[in-house]
Amino acid sequence: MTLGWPNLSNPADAVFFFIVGISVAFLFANTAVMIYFVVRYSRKRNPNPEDIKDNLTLEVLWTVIPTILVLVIFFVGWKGFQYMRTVPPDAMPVKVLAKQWSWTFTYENGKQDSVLRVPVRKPVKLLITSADVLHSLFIPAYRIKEDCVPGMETHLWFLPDQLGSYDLFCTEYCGVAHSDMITKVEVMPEKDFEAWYKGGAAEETGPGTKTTKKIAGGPDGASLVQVKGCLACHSLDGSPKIGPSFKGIFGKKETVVRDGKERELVVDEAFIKQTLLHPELDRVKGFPPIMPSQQGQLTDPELDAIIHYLKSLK
Amino acid sequence: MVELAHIEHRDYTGAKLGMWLFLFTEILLFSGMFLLYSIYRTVHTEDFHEAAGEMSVVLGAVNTVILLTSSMTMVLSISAIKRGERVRSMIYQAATVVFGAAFLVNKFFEWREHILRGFYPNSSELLAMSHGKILYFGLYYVMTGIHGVHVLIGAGLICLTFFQTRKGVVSASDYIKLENTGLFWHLVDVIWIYLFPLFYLIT
Amino acid sequence: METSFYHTRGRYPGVLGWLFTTDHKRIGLLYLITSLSFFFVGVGLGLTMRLELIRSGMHLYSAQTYNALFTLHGVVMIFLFIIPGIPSSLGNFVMPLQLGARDVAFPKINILSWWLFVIGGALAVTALFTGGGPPDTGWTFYVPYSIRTGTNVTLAVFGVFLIGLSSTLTGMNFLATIHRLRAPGLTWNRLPLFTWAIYATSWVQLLATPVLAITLLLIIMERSFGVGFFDPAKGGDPILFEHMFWIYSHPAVYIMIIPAMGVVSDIIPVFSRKVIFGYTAIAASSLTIAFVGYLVWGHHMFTSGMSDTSRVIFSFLTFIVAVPSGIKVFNWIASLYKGSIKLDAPLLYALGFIFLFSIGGLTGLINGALATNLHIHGTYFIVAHFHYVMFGGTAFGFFAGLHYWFPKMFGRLYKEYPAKLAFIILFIGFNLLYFSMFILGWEGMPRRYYDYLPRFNGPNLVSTIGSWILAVGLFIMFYNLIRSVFAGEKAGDNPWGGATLEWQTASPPPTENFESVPEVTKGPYTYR
Amino acid sequence: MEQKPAQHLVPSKTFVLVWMALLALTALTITAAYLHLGALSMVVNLLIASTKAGLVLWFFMHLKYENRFFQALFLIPIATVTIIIGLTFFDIWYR
Ligand code: HEA
Ligand code: HEA
Ligand code: HEC
Ligand code: CUA
Ligand SMILES: [Cu+2]
Repeated sequence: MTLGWPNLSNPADAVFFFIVGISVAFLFANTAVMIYFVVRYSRKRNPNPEDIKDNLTLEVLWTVIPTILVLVIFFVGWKGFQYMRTVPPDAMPVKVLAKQWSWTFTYENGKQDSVLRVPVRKPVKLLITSADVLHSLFIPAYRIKEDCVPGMETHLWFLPDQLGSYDLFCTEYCGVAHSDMITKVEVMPEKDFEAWYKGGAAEETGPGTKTTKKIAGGPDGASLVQVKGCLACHSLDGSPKIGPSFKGIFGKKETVVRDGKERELVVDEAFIKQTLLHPELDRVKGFPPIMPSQQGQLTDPELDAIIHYLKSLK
Repeated sequence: MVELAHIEHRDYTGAKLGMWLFLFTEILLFSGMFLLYSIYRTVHTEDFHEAAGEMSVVLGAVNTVILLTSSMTMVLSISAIKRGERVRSMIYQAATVVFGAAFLVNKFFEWREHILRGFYPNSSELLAMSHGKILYFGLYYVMTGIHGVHVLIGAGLICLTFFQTRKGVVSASDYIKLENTGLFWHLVDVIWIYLFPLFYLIT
Repeated sequence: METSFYHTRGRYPGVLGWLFTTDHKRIGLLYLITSLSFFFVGVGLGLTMRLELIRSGMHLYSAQTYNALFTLHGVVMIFLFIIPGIPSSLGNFVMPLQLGARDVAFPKINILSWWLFVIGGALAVTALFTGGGPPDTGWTFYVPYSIRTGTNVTLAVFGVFLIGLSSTLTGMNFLATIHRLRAPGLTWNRLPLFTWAIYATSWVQLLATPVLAITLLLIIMERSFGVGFFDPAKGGDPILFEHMFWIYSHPAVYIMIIPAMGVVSDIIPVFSRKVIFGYTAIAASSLTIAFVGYLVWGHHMFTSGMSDTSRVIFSFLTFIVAVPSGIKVFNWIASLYKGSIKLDAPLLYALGFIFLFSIGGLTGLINGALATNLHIHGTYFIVAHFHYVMFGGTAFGFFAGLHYWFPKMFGRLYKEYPAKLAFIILFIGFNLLYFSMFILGWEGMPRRYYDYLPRFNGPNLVSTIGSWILAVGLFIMFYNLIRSVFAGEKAGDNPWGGATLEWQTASPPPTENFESVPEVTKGPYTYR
Repeated sequence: MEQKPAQHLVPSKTFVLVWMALLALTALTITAAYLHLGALSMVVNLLIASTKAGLVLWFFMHLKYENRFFQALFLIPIATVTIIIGLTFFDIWYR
């Protein structure tokens, strides 16, 4: 099931149905009375209107009663909110980095993934930030959402109470691939989670990732391009996405633009390195100038691993 | 076809009401910037204090005095026209414009000095500094800049009323244009009254 | 009888006589034509968007195009249609008549407003074809995206800035008019409720729009000079931008709805032939909404990273603003009691307004409750909410007013049957189109998505089909109206038997509005 | 609707006195800044600035000589600005 509906571990549903109840009652009553009046006092049935101007009791009633009702609604909403904002002390912290247009989840032991893996029935605390523009982390199944703000850390928590795979959306508009900035929450059995958590490199599960040989002992380029979000903009199958495809990239002839002047070059190790660290120097023609610099985001071995991996994509 | 009768209702209070309402919008326009200022100042108090050290209190004070004086000549020009002293009113208006120009010239040299020293938005010197200082200088340029534009507009309007006074369009019996221009000028002055301590005197 | 304002020669002849007119009635019609043209642009865009969204995986055009489309759709609908819609067109035409005035207080500023509006709109449209391509930020222009995107945001934002200036000047003008130019005997408690609504709206226009102006100017400066107010790399705070944007844009939603409420308050008594119930309460609630509307902007930011304390405060204040809206709804319904009701098209649209606005408003409560907001913010639930209040509310109120004052504006009657038929089709299409979005939103479909997961297919299909039905309804309605401008039956001066001043003069009115200054001796809804 | 403005002739001396007061307050605020009053200096500065603004509004902008309506009207933007800045600070303080 993708959307636990209704989801009882979360107060949002209770509040929702409470308000919907009140609203439907009002809407129904108002509409019924309205239709009744229109029919009952139609010009045919009631040719002689009566001027009724005011009624203080009524005015007071329909000021006071809705006021009380909305205060009650406010209060239940607030209570639910308190629950949703009070993080249990034993929650497992996971750092979330949102960037155009991918998610990176970093666990306490430094393990990274582009899918949010959590053990079942253990509260999770998400510490959220963004590398570029605003994003918003939304897990509909758990009724939670919080913006990812650059230069600031926001937080969320939830209790994954059922095994399964749930959607995780970006819900703050962030550019062309906003609607592709989707990943999964994998709620795993405790044991599986532990095995993954303690295991080696990040597992490849994301779409489009193919396993290739690793450099012995070093980081794995194939999973890095997934985890670091390169695949949000670059495909592996030769079709251009937001940026040029990685397929056959090594040795390809490319027209690049520097300071408004075009020139041709052959993609080699040095150029890839330059693009990764200083993409603003040479921009590949025909693409928007949005390739983000990876300076500080990648360690040297990781950089080498990615270059090595790109070389292997024939 | 009926010729349209010349409808001209002159409503003195109405015109003044319109001007005051317009001034309210100016107040809110600036309040947006004061909001930014107050928040960034709260967050970066120390940086703001340090950055304000780059300001010349003398220049700021001179400009304050200039603007205050111009406000007085402005109000005196209205008093004069009410009494029917056309020439005196024109002299006061001209003085106001001159003070306004002096203010702008002074401001120009102040800006120039800062820009030459590398304090301008996005300059590499500025970017190397702390966040608070970047914001301080950003606010400094934007707020005094927009204020300066208002001084310019105000001075332009006074030039206009100056000629209208000469032609007798503005006179003892109809001086609402001059009075409304005066209101605008005073508001610009009021805003500077706040800008001065907020940018110059917080070291 | 005097010649109508259509046939009076002003300072200039022909088209120039319209473009440089200072007659509030001509200006009202200019606004009507321009904002309706923009409405059709926006509607076309909406339709194109729905086509793309008919099912998942559909690719009629690129994601970048879609993003530009919804940005433009939002900007056009909000700034070019719905904000100037009622106040500047109907308000301009009707309000001075209701006051018994010859014109607004500052006729020249009035035409200047229109020019600023048109130039602003033109610049916003120019932004589509120049620079880095159509803006793709959404109508909210959130930073840092709006600063980084290479598209032509600066020009579009400047266009909106001019439109904002136009709106401010109109507000100032109307306030001065209502304060200074009421006919003798027209005391504040004899003012028609539409004029009361325009009065409250004008205050909001006056006091909120400058904040938008400075916010937009700051975007321009940020993009041109990199001052850094909103750039985290320079210490700026993107959330502050959200504050500044919503400080304007929440009051702006009341700029949209209060005039529509005024229209409804004027229509109901006329068609039930009795005095409005709770005149004072309705007039006062307009002012209350305008005032409390200032205090709630933060409810758009419950998930923005704003402090939790603020979220609680803003949620509380949000609920307060629902009460005066409720008071209005209840008084309208009570006004029908023991009336003698004729369900003509204006009343039909007005009652449609009450129903659809109630749905929109009540779902606003779900948005405003903290626990539910965390789930539905940024989803189609919000999209449904605001189409219910803006389209179901304001636009239906606008249609009601258009039918109601049509005879006064053009001196002719539209055909009753197509007007009612159009209403029914519109109503059905509307609910199919937007109710589906509530379901989508609660199920978690995010807004501003070019493409979505297959599990959202069903309601999206219904929604798109609804948009076609709605289109048919709109087409019938406007066909009927446009046809009647030229070929409608001649209407008398007062076809509905209204008691407010605009009905005491000819249809269409002469340039000077009234042959002699009218004296007011009774309330606006006294029919006997 | 009056056709002719009401005449309230204020002696020029009043305006000159106000001007002198404004200059004196400017001097005072600069002095205060050099006294290094710490956190208090912000308050003092703003108080003096507001007094000056008040003087300009009251005398130069003729609010003193207007009727109650104009005087009351002026409170509206002031209240609005207070609300805007005040409510935003609830975010900043508690974030
Ligand atoms: C015409 C415009 C209009 C109007 C009138 C309203 C009216 C209201 N709106 Fe809406 N709103 C928008 C236009 C409007 N809104 C837009 C455009 C957005 C999205 C912007 C964007 O992000 O792009 C939005 C978004 C929005 C949000 C943010 C959601 C989010 O993004 O997370 C919230 C949250 O509180 C909200 C609440 C309300 C409330 C409480 C009202 C209240 O005023 C409603 C009051 C009315 C009623 C309550 C119904 C009538 C009353 C009764 C039938 C009596 C019974 C009543 C009681 C029991 C109280 N709105
Ligand atoms: C008044 C305001 C208003 C109105 C009336 C509408 C009208 C419509 N809107 Fe609106 N919409 C907004 C304001 C409005 N919108 C805003 C502010 C946003 C947010 C933008 C953002 O996120 O930044 C939005 C966003 C928005 C979205 C969400 C986009 C997204 O998040 O991805 C969608 C999706 O379906 C949508 C659809 C529609 C449709 C189908 C219509 C329909 O009304 C269109 C239906 C009508 C027709 C189809 C009629 C066509 C008529 C004819 C063809 C007849 C021709 C007539 C003559 C010749 C006389 N709109
Ligand atoms: C925001 C989208 C985006 C992301 C994320 C992104 N890129 Fe790019 N990339 C681009 C675009 C657009 C271009 C082409 C324009 C340019 O050169 O700047 C590009 C160009 C490149 C090139 C040069 C391609 C060529 O054909 O010469 C390489 C290599 C590259 N990217 C690698 C990466 C790697 C590795 C990552 C992840 C660490 C990554 N990119 C992440 C958008 C992106
Ligand atoms: Cu990231 Cu939308
Ligand atoms: Cu709102």
